[in-house]
Amino acid sequence: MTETKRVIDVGYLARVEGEGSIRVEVENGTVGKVEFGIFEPPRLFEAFLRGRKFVDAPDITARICGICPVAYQMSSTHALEDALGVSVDGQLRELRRLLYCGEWIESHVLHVFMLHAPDFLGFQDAIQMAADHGEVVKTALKMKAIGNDILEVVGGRAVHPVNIKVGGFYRAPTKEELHPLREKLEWALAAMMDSTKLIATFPFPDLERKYDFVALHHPDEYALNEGEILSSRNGAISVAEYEQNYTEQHVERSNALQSVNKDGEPYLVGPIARFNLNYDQLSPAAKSMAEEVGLKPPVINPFKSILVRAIEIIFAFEESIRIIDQYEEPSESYVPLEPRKSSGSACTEAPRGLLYHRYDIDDDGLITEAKIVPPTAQNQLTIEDDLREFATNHLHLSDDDLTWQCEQAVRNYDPCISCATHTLKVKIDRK
Amino acid sequence: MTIATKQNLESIVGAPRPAKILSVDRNTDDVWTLRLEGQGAFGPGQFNMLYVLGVGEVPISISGSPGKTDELLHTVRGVGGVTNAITSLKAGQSVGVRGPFGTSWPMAAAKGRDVVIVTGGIGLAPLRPAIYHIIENRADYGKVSLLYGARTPKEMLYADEFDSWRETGDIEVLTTVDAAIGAWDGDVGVVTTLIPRASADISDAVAMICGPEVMTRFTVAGLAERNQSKDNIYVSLERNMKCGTAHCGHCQLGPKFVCKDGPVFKFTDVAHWFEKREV
Amino acid sequence: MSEAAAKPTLAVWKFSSCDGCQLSILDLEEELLDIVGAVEIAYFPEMTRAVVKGPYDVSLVEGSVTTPEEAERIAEIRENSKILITLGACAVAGGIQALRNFDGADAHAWVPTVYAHPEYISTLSTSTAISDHIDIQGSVQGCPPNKYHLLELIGSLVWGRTPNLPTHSQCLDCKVKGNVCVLVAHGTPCLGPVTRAGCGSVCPSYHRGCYGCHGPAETPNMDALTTRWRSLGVAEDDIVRGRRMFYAWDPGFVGPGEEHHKQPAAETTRGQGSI
Amino acid sequence: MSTVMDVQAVYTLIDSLKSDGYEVVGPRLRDKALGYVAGTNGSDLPAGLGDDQSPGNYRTRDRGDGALFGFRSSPQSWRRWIFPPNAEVWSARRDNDSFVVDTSAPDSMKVAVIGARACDVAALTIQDKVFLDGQFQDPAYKARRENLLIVAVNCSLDADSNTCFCASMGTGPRVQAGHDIALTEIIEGDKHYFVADAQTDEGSRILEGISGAPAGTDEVAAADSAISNVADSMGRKVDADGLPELMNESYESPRWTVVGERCLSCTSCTMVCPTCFCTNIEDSGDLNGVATRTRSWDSCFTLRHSHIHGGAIRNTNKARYRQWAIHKMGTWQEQFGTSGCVGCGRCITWCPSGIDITEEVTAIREEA
Ligand SMILES: Cc1cc2nc3c(=O)[nH]c(=O)nc-3n(C[C@H](O)[C@H](O)[C@H](O)COP(=O)(O)OP(=O)(O)OC[C@H]3O[C@@H](n4cnc5c(N)ncnc54)[C@H](O)[C@@H]3O)c2cc1C
Ligand code: SF4
Ligand code: SF4
Ligand code: SF4
Repeated sequence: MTETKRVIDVGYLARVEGEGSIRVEVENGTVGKVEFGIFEPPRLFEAFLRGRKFVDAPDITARICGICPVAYQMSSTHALEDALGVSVDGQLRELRRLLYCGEWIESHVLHVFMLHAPDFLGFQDAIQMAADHGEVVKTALKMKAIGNDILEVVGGRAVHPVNIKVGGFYRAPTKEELHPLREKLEWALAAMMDSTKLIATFPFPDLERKYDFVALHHPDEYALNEGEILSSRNGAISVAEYEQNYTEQHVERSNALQSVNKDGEPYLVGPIARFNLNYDQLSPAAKSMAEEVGLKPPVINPFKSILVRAIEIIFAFEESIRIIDQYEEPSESYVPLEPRKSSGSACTEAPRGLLYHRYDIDDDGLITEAKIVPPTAQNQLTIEDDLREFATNHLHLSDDDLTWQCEQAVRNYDPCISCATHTLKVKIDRK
Repeated sequence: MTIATKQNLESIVGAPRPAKILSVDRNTDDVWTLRLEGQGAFGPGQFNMLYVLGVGEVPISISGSPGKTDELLHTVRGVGGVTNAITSLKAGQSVGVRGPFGTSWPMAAAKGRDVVIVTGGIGLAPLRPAIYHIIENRADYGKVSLLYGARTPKEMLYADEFDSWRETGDIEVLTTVDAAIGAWDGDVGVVTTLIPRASADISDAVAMICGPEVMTRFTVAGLAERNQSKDNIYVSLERNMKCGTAHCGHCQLGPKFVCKDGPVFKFTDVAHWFEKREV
Repeated sequence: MSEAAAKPTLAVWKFSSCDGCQLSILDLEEELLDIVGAVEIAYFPEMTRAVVKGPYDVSLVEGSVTTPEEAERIAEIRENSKILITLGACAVAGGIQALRNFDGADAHAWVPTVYAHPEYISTLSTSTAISDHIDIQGSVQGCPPNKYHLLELIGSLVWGRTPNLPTHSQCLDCKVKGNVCVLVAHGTPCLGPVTRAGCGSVCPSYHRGCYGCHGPAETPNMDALTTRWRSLGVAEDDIVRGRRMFYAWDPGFVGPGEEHHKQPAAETTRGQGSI
Repeated sequence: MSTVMDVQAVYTLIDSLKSDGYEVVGPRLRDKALGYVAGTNGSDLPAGLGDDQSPGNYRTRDRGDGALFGFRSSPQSWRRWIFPPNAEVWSARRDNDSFVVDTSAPDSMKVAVIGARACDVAALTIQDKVFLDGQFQDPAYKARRENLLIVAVNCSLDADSNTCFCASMGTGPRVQAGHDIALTEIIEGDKHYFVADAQTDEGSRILEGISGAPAGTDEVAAADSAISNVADSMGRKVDADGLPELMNESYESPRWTVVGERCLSCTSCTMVCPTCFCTNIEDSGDLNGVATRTRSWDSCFTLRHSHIHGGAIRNTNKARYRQWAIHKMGTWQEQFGTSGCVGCGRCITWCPSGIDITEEVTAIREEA
């Protein structure tokens, strides 16, 4: 075969959030340039946050991403509370975990069943899949709705919740409002156990990689909102040290800002990193299901992220039930805050991984500087490396199959390109 | 003439009754007449609420003869969501009907007197039952003049009936258009310019007016110039209507509910409100 | 709804935005299968990799125009669509990113504050509504839009009627819901009186003032509300910031004495029925 | 004949209404206001709480006297239980070339309102005129109305009225007609009791089951004087003399321009008003071929209220405020033989702009 040049080009990557593309160039049988391109236009959030009141940050940053607004609201509130030296405890802290579980459920179920499962089963989309697997899709939609129910009760609505306030909540939900969720969650937990068994039977393409896993780690719980930043290679650091250890590069070679660890290497954030680093803290049913389907840390095949997400969905259902069961209405819905010149940062675990926010504010509570590093930006180099290695090992596939599987490999990360505020259209020279 | 009897009240307040469309005729580019199964007695000037499944319901005057109760005519101009849906219905389909609602033209009070009818555009539809009534009871009325204005000759409603109204009906039909497009050698100008030419004795005639509010205002003034007493003027008015039963509140004009106190009013009963803006 | 007719084709397009409007379609969990039964999803990359070639009966457009490429792309989509409806605050009014449009803000000056190599960035100095660039047939308001309004829109297309979308003020729905007015009873500044209803009066239900995420109501009286906010003790800067959120660039949210400095949003985005 | 009851007996009254199958709607502290909520127990009553109201402002306060009904107009009236803000009227399905309608029978839940004020009961009798006494009867309203029981409370505790002005509208502070039971709450030193009167057979039947002594002349006199004291000291008032005529002639008043600049057209006044009856009717259809008609509260402050093809008739805030005020205080009289305003003061308190209809009427009278 006298193959010269083959180009896998996915101009508009489907079933991801935001606008992205893939380009893999193969020349004389070897993989050359690999680009996970992002052409989401810049929206300049960090610029227009300047001069806004700190209390507006959760509402404004939520608009970075309609898929995981709670992640932005959580990271921004925690960062500002860090700046003002306040910590939000007790039931308010539990409510925040509950809210986050709602987002994990909604986002993970959407990704696992609607966006990713069709790849494994060979369908263009979940609607096609529904023709053969009607019950699976219907069950998934019902589970997703429960995530949204949590967001609506605790946050006011599913997309861009309104109830999140720096210092707590505008209004704490009543027990009567939370209680009806419980029965649905019980159903969903059982349903997700069954669905996980099904997902475990999916054909997972071969790929094994050595990653630096990075996730929050908390001594007492599966970390969502708080903890140290733990790296499988470099150990733990505090959130305050994030910017010294992880840096963003704006390089022309790539299409976007990309994060690297202190060794200048790519790293991986998200479900697999969390699972590998915090496995012991998973809830009982989540852990036993992981065992049942033979999933144990370290997971190094990125295609298994779908199964890890399934386990995290089980965790989120269980955790939600736990929180609702112990819930008592707090006497105050927030901790009052007085602005002063200060600076603070926070990381939380967005469904797609670590989300870093840092703010400087002045004595009037006006934001003077903001920095946001979303998970998709951090995973970008890793995604390209996955693609390179995967393509190298699978050159025997037809163009169509290779294209589809490259897409699938990118979807392993559930890349949320809208999130990647740092990623943008770059002028690239092509030969 | 109030037609709503106790037996049919329930159905008027409640859900529309499906009525089969017997035929659909196109009158002009955007006006169509639907012939429906009969609904029973009604008074000239009354209206029905017409409903298209899943689309909406609007007030539409009855445009057929009150003497013919086996069929129900509605002439509709497609101007928006619901009326466009109505005009695209076909024979054999059904349209929902509630009614008839509202007051009628003063056919009894006009007995033995001259009648002058002034109208424009689609406003002729609610007056056609009055014209039919006059023709069918011609001996009851004196001289009858119909003064009708349309924007263009093409938009003139029921033009094919004018000759028979003139000949068999002994009705004076005077027409005018705003713009003489096409083969038109008739009058050009607003409808009020026809008033001086009417052969009915305006000073003592009963006047029936239906058209846009500005037209009605000018007509009332034009008739007054011919020494007509405002007591003899009747107007049909238009307001937003949602229920037809004076419950939704939308059709108020001062103290009047246009759906039940109107649409046909003795002009002096509404003059106070009618003469002001944004009421 | 004529069963015999072919299903209308629906395309969903994204411009500068957060994806939340599209997600609101996927959030119609109970109705999603009915929707795909009633319309043919011809282009909706967030949901499917399958693509049906245009022209499309209906295009739903999310996001604002912030790059030269986007300005070109929207014109092509217009060519390819019989009915084009804009979804959400970004598409309707430029979104939060329209804060760059105001005097003193300069997107080109902002870029270096965010990016190390501004020379790689291509962006416009304004974020503008879709209707500033092309004609549209209607819009669904909100940041995010109410998912049931999207359902109503799709339903109205299928039945051939004008969608029932509110244009009145938030207060009507807030009172219907039985909320206690936070402005009157708590002294909390609320944009509800000038904001379009449709979200379900979410904020007052959670004891906070409406922040205007459904855009201006049909006849917003910003001057009168500003007077009231002053009497509640809200500082002038905060009053300005209060209206400069997701509909900052909508003429309906321009404050007393202010005027639009750059290209205004087109009138077509507001009004009765709006389809 | 009047009976005297203590606080405990009021609680018992509520329990007995419940065991008679009534859904009890009563006042309760919720969202920092004293409003009517369904599912009331005796312990939910806002003992010792009162309120302060002024144009555009409402705050609760501690009275320190344990009064159960020591508050004035609630944020909204309880009309929603008789006239719901959103209701499906019917649904329909295609049937070949026609359609079939499914009209669900009007629901007829038994509702008892406890703590209803004279103004709101007067407002109910006005709504009866709108929905029952005209040419057409509203069957849904009728069904709910027939199943309504009212335990009214005369206003006897607060002398200054804040925003209400029932005395000048002739509707209160003593409840006049339309109720089943009337209570008057009296607090004198450490004495705290209620004088109860039944107005209907159902009211008598219910009172008979509650322990209470026949009221003595002192107690009846205390109740009467407390009520008339409230009436006499009600600060706010509207000069009702020749009011409809004044309003009918007021179209050109320059005052409408002044108030039109303050009005937000937010609809709040119409939503909280206990006599407003406008509704919007919406037809829609879902993706399964089911068409529905819903009826929901509407307001003359919306554009669609006066929309006819080509645009709204009342486009300006000025015209809409004028329509509302002239209707309430003027044209209503010709329509229904009564004023459209009962003087509850809600539109004053709950107007975000703090527009005060009594002040507007006074200004119009002065300018006339
Ligand atoms: C008593 C009466 C008799 C009428 N008779 C006829 C007739 O015989 N033929 C005819 O073609 N038209 C008649 N009309 C006008 C007709 O009702 C309107 O053209 C129609 O309501 C427009 O509805 P739409 O949905 O097509 O338009 P849109 O402009 O989309 O209207 C939206 C909604 O507003 C309301 N609305 C709009 N215009 C009017 C209006 N003029 N009057 C009342 N409500 C309105 C309706 O509820 C309508 O659904 C009559 C109106 C009244 C009040
Ligand atoms: S809380 Fe806001 S939206 Fe609700 S009634 Fe009050 S002012 Fe209007
Ligand atoms: S109340 Fe206002 S800000 Fe809040 S969700 Fe609704 S429209 Fe948006
Ligand atoms: S009078 Fe007040 S409450 Fe009524 S619409 Fe105007 S601003 Fe709103």
